[in-house]
Amino acid sequence: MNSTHYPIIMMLLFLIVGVSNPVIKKKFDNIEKTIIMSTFFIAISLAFYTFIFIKIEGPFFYNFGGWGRKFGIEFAIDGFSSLMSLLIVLLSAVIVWYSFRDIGHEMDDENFISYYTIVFLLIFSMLGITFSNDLFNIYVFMEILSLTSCGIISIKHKKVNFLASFRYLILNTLGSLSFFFGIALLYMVTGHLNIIEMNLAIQQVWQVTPTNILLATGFIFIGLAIKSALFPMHIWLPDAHSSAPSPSSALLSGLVVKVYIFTMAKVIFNVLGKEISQALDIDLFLSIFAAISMVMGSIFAIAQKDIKRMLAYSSVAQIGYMFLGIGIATELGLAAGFFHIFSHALMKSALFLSAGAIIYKKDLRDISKFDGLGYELPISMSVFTIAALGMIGIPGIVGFMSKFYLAEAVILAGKPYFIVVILLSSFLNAIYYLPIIISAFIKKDPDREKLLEFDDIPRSMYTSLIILGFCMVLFGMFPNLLMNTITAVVPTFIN
Amino acid sequence: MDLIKSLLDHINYVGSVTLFVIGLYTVLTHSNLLKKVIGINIMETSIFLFFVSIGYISGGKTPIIYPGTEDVYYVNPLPSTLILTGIVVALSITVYSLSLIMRLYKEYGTLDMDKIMEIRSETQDE
Amino acid sequence: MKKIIFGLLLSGLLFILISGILEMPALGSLDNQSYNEVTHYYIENSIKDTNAPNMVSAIMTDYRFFDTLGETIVLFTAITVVISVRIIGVGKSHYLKGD
Amino acid sequence: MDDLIVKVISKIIIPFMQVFGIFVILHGHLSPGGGFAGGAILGASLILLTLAFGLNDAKKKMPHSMSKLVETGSILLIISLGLFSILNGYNFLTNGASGFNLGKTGEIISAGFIPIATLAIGLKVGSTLITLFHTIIEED
Repeated sequence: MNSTHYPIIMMLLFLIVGVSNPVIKKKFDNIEKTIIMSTFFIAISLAFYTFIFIKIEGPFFYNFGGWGRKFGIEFAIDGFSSLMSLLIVLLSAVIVWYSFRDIGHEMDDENFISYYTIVFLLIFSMLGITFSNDLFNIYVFMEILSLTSCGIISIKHKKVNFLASFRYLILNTLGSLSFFFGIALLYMVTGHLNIIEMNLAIQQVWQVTPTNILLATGFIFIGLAIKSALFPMHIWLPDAHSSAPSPSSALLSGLVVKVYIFTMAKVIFNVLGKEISQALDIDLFLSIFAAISMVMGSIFAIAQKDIKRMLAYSSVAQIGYMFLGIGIATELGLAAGFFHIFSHALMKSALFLSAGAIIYKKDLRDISKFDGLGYELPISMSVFTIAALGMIGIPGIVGFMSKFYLAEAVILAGKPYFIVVILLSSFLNAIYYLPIIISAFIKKDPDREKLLEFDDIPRSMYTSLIILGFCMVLFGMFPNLLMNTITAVVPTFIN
Repeated sequence: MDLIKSLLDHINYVGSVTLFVIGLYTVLTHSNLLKKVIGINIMETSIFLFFVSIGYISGGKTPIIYPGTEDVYYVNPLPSTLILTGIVVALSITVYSLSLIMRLYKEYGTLDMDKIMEIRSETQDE
Repeated sequence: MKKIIFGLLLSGLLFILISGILEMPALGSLDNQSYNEVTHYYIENSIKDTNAPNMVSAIMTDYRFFDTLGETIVLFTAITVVISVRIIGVGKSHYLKGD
Repeated sequence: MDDLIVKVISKIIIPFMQVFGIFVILHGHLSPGGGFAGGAILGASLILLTLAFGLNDAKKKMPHSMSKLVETGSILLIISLGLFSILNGYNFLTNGASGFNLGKTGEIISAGFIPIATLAIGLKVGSTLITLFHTIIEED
């Protein structure tokens, strides 16, 4: 077997295990856990092998059925998509390892098997969107992704979950339909669905039917903006991310939104090309909306009392950073945006998982009651603190580096006024994160004795929290581990 | 006169775009959950109509090759194929949203989104 | 009030869309940009490549089979999700009371 | 609903509907139709059965465990077609080149894996439709 098949085998692995799970297993037991974790182990090794293989041999294209890119479907497996797939597989492995104990607290026992089936299909579709080089194929995967991401919310049988899931589904479908209509308009004038062929065709028809390209771009962008919760279209996000079970929130906030942002970058730079997107002023619009998003998301977050709602609004703000990176559209700006995809995935999943640990142990969602919690749950609260400090931008943690790169990119691109927005957003972040840390570690609680005791949470939960905390500090101290790969990939997007 | 001729030349596209906007209007303005789903379905159908119209060639035959037929035009088979996929996706979305609506009706006792939001905000204040 | 605002906004959208649509190639003409070499390839070579006279079938289950696989997975997902919402644990949501 | 005319008529036409569905599925690569159309016809016949004889009788004919098997099995069948191509040294889901018999144009057993794939899709769509219908009308 040729090693170019490995990404496909990795995807199929998730598909086969996910699909055959409900048939072969009736009960959720240790065998099931072993199956799930060994699937992840094989997938991680395949993803890692692909990543190394591409570093040595260079990117390649994979044609399904061997028909070539004009007639069949093609996967583009390049440096960034392999890095992204590695992130998806690794992070979801950590989250799933965490979820083994946590889901018992969140949902009915009979739904456990369905939960992991849905999670596996979710990972499958994210990998598909990441690799795919064909717009219609991306649409099909997007539909799987929207069904599964609503499914992991509504699997918890509470009133709020059904409502959040329904609103998410309706808006998600509006987004998909808008994206689909954009594809239809593009197909009408180009006659291709493959991204590379479409780019060549657009450069020819761009002068003939500019209105069509403009309309199509508008539809595709509104669709993707709804799905990735850019500011005015973010209304589904707080409900969906806060009501979901904690592992689902981590998956949704850490990975699903990022996949749509990556698709947005693909559309801007690979389908349209840099010149046409600048002629249509896309970068300007994106950076303006991103700036509004960064400020407004933080302002909304300050007003929240529920910890998971606060984290969800904070996601809205952080999504603005990534779009700002894409909107600047220089090499460094794009690299900073991509770097923030990774750092935010680490930080936000750590935040949601530690919030989940607090809810698991103390059944506590109200921020004002966190006094002295750091002495009772030291591991979860320290991971929470590391991630929160990273969000604020304290040096040494991964979040600082992405803000630093972004600020550098903004200055080099000659748009220094965005620095003000970045600083303002960091300041607002500090306003809502610092009180939690202070009350958890410094404030005295009369009911509690100040004895430092070890977290009384299951082992799978704190090991995954420790792994995430370690990664945040590691990439904060040595950002070049990631940044070197990203800067090597970015020129293929821009040119 | 030119405008009318041009409209007639693009009649399918105009129709599908109009349907798209009608569907969007239904989704945005009606607070009844079922009507929202109906609006989504109208939008989906409009896109299917649009896609199939792209592939249409006047005088073209169905893209099935029978032996002995030569020198005929076939319509573009690719959009029809894509729409087959799209129909199934639309079905899945509709079924899932209907099942969610059934649960929502059981939990809240109403199908009206505004009333549901009222009930929710009352329970949140407590 | 809401209806009027949305109605005005969406009729603006409709106007823009129709005026954009009218610039595009007419319905059913042979010089459509989408009737390009890809379509000609499918029409001329699908018999040779796959031996299936029905071109739609040939594209659906051969040239673009991966889409079809993806969409059977959509169906599977729909079933799993609907069952998880509708059937499992419906009668006994005892510990999930409240909001 | 307990109506004699509906029951008798559906008893007569359901076999014809199912035969027609299978015909459409098997001739998917030769004539109009294919996996989706045929599967929808099969599913419609079972929905008619449910409407005429009630949910309990229909569930005996098509129990949930069986439809689950069909749904999983058809996806696994499609994947195994693709893995066969990979084992023969070609890309995933390669048809003629990787050793599937293309046969003669116009025969039922021709065109490589297209009839198998159509059959899998048809069964999948039919069983999905009936499962979804049963799930939706179930009383809770």
